[in-house]
Amino acid sequence: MPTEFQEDATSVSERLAAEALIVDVGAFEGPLDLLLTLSRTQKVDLREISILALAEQYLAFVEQAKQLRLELAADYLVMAAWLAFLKSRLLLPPDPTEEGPSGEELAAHLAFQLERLEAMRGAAAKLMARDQLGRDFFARGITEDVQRVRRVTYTATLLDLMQGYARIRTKDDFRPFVMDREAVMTMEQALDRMRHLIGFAGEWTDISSYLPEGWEMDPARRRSSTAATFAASLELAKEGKIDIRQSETFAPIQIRKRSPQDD
Amino acid sequence: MTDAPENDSLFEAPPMGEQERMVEAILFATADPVSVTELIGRMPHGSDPAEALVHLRKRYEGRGVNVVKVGDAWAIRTASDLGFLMQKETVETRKLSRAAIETLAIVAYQQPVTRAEIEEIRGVSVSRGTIDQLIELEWIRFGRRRMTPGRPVTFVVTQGFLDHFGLENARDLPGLKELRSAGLLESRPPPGAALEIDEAEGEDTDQVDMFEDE
Amino acid sequence: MTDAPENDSLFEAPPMGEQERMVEAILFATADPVSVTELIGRMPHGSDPAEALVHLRKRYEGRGVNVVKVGDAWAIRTASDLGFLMQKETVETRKLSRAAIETLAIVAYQQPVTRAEIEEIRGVSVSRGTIDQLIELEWIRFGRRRMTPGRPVTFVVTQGFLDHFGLENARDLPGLKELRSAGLLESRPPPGAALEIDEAEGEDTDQVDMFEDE
Repeated sequence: MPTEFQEDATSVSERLAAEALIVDVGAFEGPLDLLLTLSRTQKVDLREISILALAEQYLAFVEQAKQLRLELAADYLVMAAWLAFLKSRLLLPPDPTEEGPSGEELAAHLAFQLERLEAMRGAAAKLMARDQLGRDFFARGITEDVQRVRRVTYTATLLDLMQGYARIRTKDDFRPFVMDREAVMTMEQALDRMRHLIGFAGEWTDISSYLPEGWEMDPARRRSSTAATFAASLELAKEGKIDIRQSETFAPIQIRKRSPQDD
Repeated sequence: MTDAPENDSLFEAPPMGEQERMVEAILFATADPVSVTELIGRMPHGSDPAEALVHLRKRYEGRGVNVVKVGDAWAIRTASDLGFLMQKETVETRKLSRAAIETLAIVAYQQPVTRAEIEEIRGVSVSRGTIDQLIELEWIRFGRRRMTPGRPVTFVVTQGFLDHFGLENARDLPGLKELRSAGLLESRPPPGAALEIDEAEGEDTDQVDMFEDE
Repeated sequence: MTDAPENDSLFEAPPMGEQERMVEAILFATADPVSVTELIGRMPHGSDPAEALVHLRKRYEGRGVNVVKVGDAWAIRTASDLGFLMQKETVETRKLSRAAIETLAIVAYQQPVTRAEIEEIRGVSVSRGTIDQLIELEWIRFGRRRMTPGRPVTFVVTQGFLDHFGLENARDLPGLKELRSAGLLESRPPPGAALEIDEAEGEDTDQVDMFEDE
């Protein structure tokens, strides 16, 4: 092959052209770009291009580059390998047992890729040839900033006003709703209450009798005060102030004051 | 594009209509007002921008933008009656804070009232901001000074206040009894409210004001 | 905010001539295209800037400056035949690399397009810098993600792109129709990649929609 090449390139101009092509390898934007450039030498419509001839041109190019010891990027070599494969597919009669796309299909796709790249190049050129803002036509030179004014208005209704006044004037019997936790008894409250009462409880007494007056009837209040009282009882037992007993599960819980002699 | 100037002197100046277009484009695109001298320098040889300006100025009369003289230069500017378009106003409506409403209510019901009196009635101090806000809203204003030691200023409500709340007169504000009978006072003490509750309330009021007066 | 609509409806919208002046003033005041939505927001209640724009555009036909449509917004630009007067205003734009120009064209004609597709079309990898540069110029932006494995981001062109190249719409790109009828805007996967075909076709429909629905 190499000798053939030297013999073929008889004319100086041809050889120069070939070398120029090789030296310019850096100017190509990848193998597809190189293929597109090579295809132009066929001087035919891209749709009628001979992919086989193109593959041969490309392979010859890579061969020349190797001879001149030019470093070719890996993707150029990958393309060369692929084109060599494509070339064999195109030359050999199709093997019906073989899987995958035929050589013709692969060649058609490559032709499509080349045509599309060429079309996009053309589109890019047309786009850049358009009149451009700041070059051929211009925007306003003196611009006025739009001032953003934020205005806040406050509203209140007569009702707000009257209720506000009423709230102040009736402060003594007015309670804000958020604090309205009348059905809740805290453990601290129960503990406080029991500390006072326990002094009088020498005998076993049901803890339900420790619930504050008026809290036994309403279920919510009873639940809360029972829980608080029970928790307070445990706390007092822990402190050694009382004894607790329950005869069986769910039976009434009883407490009594712990007398000093029990120790 | 680039060779134009050299050839220009060989040709006649462009027709006045074209010159007007040129002046229009230059005034539009240039960042500063442009003098006639500069226009002459930029337009094809033989142009008469001064005359073109007369036409252009006339063309923009009564339009949304006008050709105006700025010093000895020319510019296109927004018509003065349309300046409001260069502002984008966003209006935000907020509810008046509880502290402000209560203060306003006290002024309305008890006017003329001093700041100390407002504080006494509300049971908490009234921040400067609350008073300022109400004055800015033009709902309260300064009244006569009290003839008491220190001669404190008093506050009264304004006509704007009466207009906003649809009142003829501050005396038309319903009294407590009327509020109660109208069902506007739902502040009945809860059944079984114990003594501790009063304390809790005192604290709570304080706390709420603290947040709202800020 | 709350009372405004009620009050406004009591007044009629300004006469069309006035609305035209307002649109004129607003468009003259800014270098960027203004959307009809923004015009509506800035003009008095009940105005119809879309109609005013029709009149205004006609009024500026053949003048030194023209009313142009940019996507769904409007702007005033100098007539492009007068560019030679504006050497002083010419903005020296950084020269775009061939890679950047081709990438831009691919995004414009094939949008929405993924990076992998750009690379497939150009036959080389696209450097980060190329995409960055185009994004920085505000000519391309991220579009919707592809509903394919990996959900890659897509790129589309911006209003700034349309403005820069004097396009009303991405549909007006030069030669778009020819390229489409030649089948060059189809995403055609390499033979053998049969599995991806369905998805690719779905995406292609998307692309057509994007151009035609705008």
